Amino acid sequence: MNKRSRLHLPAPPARPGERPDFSYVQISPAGAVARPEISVRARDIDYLAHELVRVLGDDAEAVGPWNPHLDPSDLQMGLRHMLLVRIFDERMQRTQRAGKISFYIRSLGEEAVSVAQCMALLPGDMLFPSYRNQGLHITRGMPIVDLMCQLLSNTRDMCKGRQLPVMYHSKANNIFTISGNLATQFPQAVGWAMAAAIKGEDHLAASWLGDGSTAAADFHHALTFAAVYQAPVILNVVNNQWAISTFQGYAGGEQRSFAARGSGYGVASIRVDGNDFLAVHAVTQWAAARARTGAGPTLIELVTYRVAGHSTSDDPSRYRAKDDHKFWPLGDPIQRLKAHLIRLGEWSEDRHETLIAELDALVAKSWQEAVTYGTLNEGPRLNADLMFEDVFKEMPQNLLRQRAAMRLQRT
Amino acid sequence: MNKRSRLHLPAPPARPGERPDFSYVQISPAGAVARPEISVRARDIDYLAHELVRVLGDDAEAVGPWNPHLDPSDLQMGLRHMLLVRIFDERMQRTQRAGKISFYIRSLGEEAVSVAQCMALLPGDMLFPSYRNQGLHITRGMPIVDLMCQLLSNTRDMCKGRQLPVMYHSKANNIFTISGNLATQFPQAVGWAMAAAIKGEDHLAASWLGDGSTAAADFHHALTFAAVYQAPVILNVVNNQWAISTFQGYAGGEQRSFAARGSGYGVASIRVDGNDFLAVHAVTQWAAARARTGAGPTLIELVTYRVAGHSTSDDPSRYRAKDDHKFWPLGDPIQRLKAHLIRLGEWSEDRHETLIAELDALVAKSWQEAVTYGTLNEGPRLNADLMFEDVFKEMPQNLLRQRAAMRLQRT
Amino acid sequence: MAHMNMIQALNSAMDVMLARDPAVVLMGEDIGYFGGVFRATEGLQRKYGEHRVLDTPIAEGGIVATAIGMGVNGLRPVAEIQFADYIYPGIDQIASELARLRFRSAGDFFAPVTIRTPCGGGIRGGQTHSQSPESIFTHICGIKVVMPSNPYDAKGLLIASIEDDDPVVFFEPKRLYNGPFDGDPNKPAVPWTSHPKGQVTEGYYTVPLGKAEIVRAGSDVTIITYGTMVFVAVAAAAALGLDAEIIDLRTLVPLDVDALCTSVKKTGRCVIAHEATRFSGFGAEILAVVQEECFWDLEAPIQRVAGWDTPYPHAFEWEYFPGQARVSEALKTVMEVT
Amino acid sequence: MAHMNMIQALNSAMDVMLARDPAVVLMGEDIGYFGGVFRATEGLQRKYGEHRVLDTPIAEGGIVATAIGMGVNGLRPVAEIQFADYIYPGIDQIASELARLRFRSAGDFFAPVTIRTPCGGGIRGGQTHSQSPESIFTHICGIKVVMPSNPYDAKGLLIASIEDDDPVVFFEPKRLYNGPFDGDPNKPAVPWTSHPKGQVTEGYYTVPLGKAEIVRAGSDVTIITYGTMVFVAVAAAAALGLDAEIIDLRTLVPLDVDALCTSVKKTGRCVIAHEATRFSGFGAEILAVVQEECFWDLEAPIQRVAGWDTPYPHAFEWEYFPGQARVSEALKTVMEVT
Ligand SMILES: Cc1ncc(C[n+]2csc(CCOP(=O)(O)OP(=O)(O)O)c2C)c(N)n1
Ligand SMILES: Cc1ncc(C[n+]2csc(CCOP(=O)(O)OP(=O)(O)O)c2C)c(N)n1
Ligand SMILES: [Mg+2]
Ligand SMILES: [Mg+2]
Repeated sequence: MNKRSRLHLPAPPARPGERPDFSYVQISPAGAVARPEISVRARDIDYLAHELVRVLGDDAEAVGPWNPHLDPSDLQMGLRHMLLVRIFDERMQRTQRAGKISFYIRSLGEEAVSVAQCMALLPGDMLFPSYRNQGLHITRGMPIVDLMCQLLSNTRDMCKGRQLPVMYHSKANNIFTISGNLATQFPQAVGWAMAAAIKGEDHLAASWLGDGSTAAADFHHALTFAAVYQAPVILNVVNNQWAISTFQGYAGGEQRSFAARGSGYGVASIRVDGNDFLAVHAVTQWAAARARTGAGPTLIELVTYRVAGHSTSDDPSRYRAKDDHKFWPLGDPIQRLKAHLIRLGEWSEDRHETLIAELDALVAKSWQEAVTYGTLNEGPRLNADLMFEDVFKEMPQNLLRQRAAMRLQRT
Repeated sequence: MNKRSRLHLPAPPARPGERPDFSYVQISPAGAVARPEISVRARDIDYLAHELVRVLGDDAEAVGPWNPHLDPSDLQMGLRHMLLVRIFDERMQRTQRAGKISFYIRSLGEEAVSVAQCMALLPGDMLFPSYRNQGLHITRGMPIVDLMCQLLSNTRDMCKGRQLPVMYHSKANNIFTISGNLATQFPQAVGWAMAAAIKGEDHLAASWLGDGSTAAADFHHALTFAAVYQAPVILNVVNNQWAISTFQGYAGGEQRSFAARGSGYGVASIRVDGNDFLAVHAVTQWAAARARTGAGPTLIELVTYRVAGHSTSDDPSRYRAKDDHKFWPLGDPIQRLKAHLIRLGEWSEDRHETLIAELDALVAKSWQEAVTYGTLNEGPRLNADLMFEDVFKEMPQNLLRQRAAMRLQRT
Repeated sequence: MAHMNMIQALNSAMDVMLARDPAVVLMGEDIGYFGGVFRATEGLQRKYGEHRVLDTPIAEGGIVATAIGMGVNGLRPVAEIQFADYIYPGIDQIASELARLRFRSAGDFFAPVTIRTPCGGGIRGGQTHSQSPESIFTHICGIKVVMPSNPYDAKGLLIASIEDDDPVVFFEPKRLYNGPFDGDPNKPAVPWTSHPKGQVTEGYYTVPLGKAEIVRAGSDVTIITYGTMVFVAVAAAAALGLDAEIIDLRTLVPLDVDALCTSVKKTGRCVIAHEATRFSGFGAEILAVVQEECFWDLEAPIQRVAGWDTPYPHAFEWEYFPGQARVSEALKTVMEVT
Repeated sequence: MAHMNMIQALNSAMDVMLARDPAVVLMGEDIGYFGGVFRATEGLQRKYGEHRVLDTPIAEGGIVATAIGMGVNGLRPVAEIQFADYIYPGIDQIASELARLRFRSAGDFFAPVTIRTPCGGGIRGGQTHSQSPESIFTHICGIKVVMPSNPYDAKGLLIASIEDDDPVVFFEPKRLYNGPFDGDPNKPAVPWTSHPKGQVTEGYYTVPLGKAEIVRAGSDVTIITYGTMVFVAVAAAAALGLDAEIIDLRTLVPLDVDALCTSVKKTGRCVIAHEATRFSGFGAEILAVVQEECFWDLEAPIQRVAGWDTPYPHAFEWEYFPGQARVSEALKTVMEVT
């Protein structure tokens, strides 16, 4: 081993103490990217995988062919959902720090992804989220208190105490159960969509995973099966630039966009400004229309930034520059939508403050209610017997016996 | 399920009784595809993943920028290797039918892939083959009798009776052990190449898998790791249009070329006429030069046709048109190289016949020798004790005991 | 009733279920137009359409994952893994997802997927076409594990598996596809036509999951086995003239503990036989359970007969296979003690 | 000698080996610049360079596969799987390739890969950060399986694993990273500084693979265990005032059968304890071996104490964990018989 290594090792935009260099992010001007017909063949739109669909310019004006021309009321709704996600996240982060929940994951800076995408879909569409898509639950109207009960593993926990915090689900809202194992949901969504197609139903499936998770085998399986069967599915890569401590170059993002992966499989693929509520909504609507008209699957790469640490177990100051998000060239999704609404004359600083206060109060009140159903260490607790249920539909003999043994042990 | 299914299901070029329609194969004229510098960036050569590099035209002339300008002696050597592969294959197929070996896999119609690629590489380059790359062993000079001993699981079997026929390896020739599990060798080759880079050595790794195998997770892992670390590796997809009974559309080939997959990951990718010895040699040389100069990995899609059944266990007449290969638009690699050599004045029908007779004799003689070392059912046999060796480097207690028990059982 | 070999019985099970339940779909490599490399799905695509009997890409992980998605969306997928040796690329989706959906979602989501896969050796398949990895799946809670030993059970168990709302991994001992096999490769092959379990009801019926079968009642010793080894055990006991009680587990999870213990309590002696490698094979769990439940009734240590702890070698298949000689040896050992 | 917790001991093992052998490379998710989510590789990239301590993509299958290729090309890779729960995507490359290379190539190729992975619960990780899948790997012939219970052994066993030319899956009970743990979460945490096994030689040494350790000699009963359960067993036996012989397996494959049998032949009673789910857990194999070898010496049925056959639930971690109460129960049961 006397010779010099030639192995290429991707380098991140900045390490602690360095000034972040985000010049690697290819940015198209707002309004600059053409919008093809929804019936277009995947192979004819490679450019969409390399350019960056943007609607909101620096002047907060909505421009270009991808402008979804949403009603101001929808924009206000979107703003509200994003703000609620952010306020909820902040509060839960503090709650974890105070030792009242065991774990939390914020989506700070990425709120537009879940909220705008969810708003562009129909309630019957099935969502297969990752752990950073709390915006989907909030947009689909899940009460905050229900989410908190999951975080507390308390007596009203929808998971009956079985899952780590943030691993929500909602059958009523068509949101699938979240897995701790990365990427597994991606090909499951494709299978769900295949079933919809087999049954001749109009619903589509949508799934989300992170830039780091694209390296997982399931990403490949999802794309292969989606392409082969032209499944009505929207596969979203949330490129927030970081896995845990490794930046997107370690998932291959240095060489090519993640959207380009999809093109390679013959899946229509779009790279979009993930912090631009309007652009995210527009591309999702386009993809949904494709899926519903039988034009096949779409991969969307949402370019955004993980402003938060990976989770409450993480300390990003160990591996990246502090305040690096301030250098992020695509801004903040909430600020951008707010500025746009103000420019439209449909919003104001005052209304914004009022809304924040309202949502703060909602979150605070929800927490007060949630803890009455029990907390991690105090108050009412779920019965531990529940641990033996739902392993199988009917409890087999070994579990019956073990449950009995556990009951004895507790008495 | 009263509505109509909308699931897309790929359809093959022909089912039994139909006339094959190969119009889906995109073919560029010989000499038409530009040859970029080896230092080119992957992202700048997407065209190479969609066009088809060809050197030998219908008139058997070598044309265009990819012409490798090989010496006639090299061409003759290539022809000899390809013929030997074909004759060996035919003989072994008959041997299996006669019940003398348990299984066989031919590479009929695909001989140029292994032979031309192997000739374009250096002996120190490490090869990670699939089961249809017997041409690599033959080109690297492995005696036919050694291959036959493996097929017979006899006393000179390099695998000591442990592997199914055709699962050869050769440490001396730098050819890795073949696995029955598809695609596993692809990311292993990348790891080997990463190690070469870490050690600062010049060798590269090359690996092969089929169109069907591209769906396996390991294909994705190979591309991801190759792209991230810019490993000196050549990843070859032998697109012979069929897996077992499913055609390449079931691996996603309907939507996009397999080479396009590589482009999506930012790996330089070339689609080449796999039945054109010169073109195959040229693109392999190009990829090898890239790897050796630190320009990174290359994916090569070799477009060819599986003229043979999948294996001796297969009956292709159940799922595809008989004699479909006669309609295959890219001809036969041996005929094409032969015609080229004749056109160059470096070969003749007579020399061809003589060579065939010589190789026939070589194969026949090798078989006569091989069976003296034992056959599946008669003659000398390996000691069954060998089954317990090489599970671990040193035999642990449980295996020592089990070996003793087996010895007792036999006595 | 009709004569069926095990392939025909499995085919009939899928045929019956495709006809009865529009939610049933089949999927797997080469299972569609071609009818499967072992022909288990022959004719079913023609009969039920390309949309009910799907060819798939060669990606076992993708097959299981999409089957899960389809199951969650109301279908009842029956996925074939071409050889059990190739189930490993799908094991994450099986262990981390399929087996866990119901639990982690508190019953809100589940996927009634059946995974069929041929296992076992004796067909000169070498180390990658002969494995019996069932023990691994028995350790993953949340999955049922089945392995039939004859056409009648195969059909009834497969129908029961497809109808079951829990995921099932269904192992098919491929050496038994064409006939019962007593472990002696030199004897002429016996077809299922000559065996009572080769008589199969043509329509719908089930063999319940979780119930072992007493293949032969007896009082000298209990042999607990499943799959290919059932016939080897029968032959070995007969050759020794033992009045053995032979139990075919049929379902490994949930395990029919009562059947095993009732028998061992009666006979006081026990031999366990399977084809999979011995170390941490399913025999270990069976032995553990029997020891725990029947310790005071045991008159001799329980013996295990299994494949050696090596890969299945192409050239030494019959030295590897736990044939009659090894079962006899174990039987003699437990009987010697008085 | 220095005080080290288990993370520091593992770090020291890798440090020593990186320095001694230029062929040693580390690889895994977040192990490079960041030093690993449990900080086991902290400082090593800075010390040995980015080319010896590699961050990788999040693809466990790709990590194992490329480690194999590197191993075949003369390196000695130590790959980290971030949590044992995430080893499944890599299991095909482990079972079908890593474990088989030497065998199928008749010794011509092999890959001396060590796979380190944190396992076990007790850290509120929920069902996907708490699993103990070791039993699965013990069934795959061709891999060695190791699980240390303290810093001293962890370092010596890891060095031995890295030096071993066979592949090793090295499980690290993460609940023991910071201190011994007797199963009572309500007691104040104990650091390794106060434990003799927290005294670790700074330089090179090995603890041989395949050798169990008698943690406590005794004559009443043998407790066979490994990993987190070692300390639970010690505490439970002490609380009952039993003169128990407690064996820490340390290596599961190859299993130190002699050590187990010598002890059980002496004590005549045996309890087996592990954290993994009981059904087809490694306890089954241990029980089977002890029963086979020591049947005539047993004065009571062997008892198993293990995790329940359910996923590890977030809210019921301590009801799930096989703590002192369950070990005591088993001890009482085997001791009751006279
Ligand atoms: C199969 C698997 N491997 C590793 C992990 C550990 N892990 C959890 S999150 C994470 C990083 C994921 O990054 P990315 O996909 O970019 O998502 P993000 O957190 O940025 O939203 C890792 C490595 C896991 N959960 N599952
Ligand atoms: C993981 C795995 N799944 C399934 C198989 C069974 N199988 C063997 S070859 C084959 C088809 C492979 O087709 P392709 O990759 O196109 O290679 P070709 O035979 O055409 O050279 C299949 C499905 C296998 N060997 N390994
Ligand atoms: Mg990310
Ligand atoms: Mg093919």
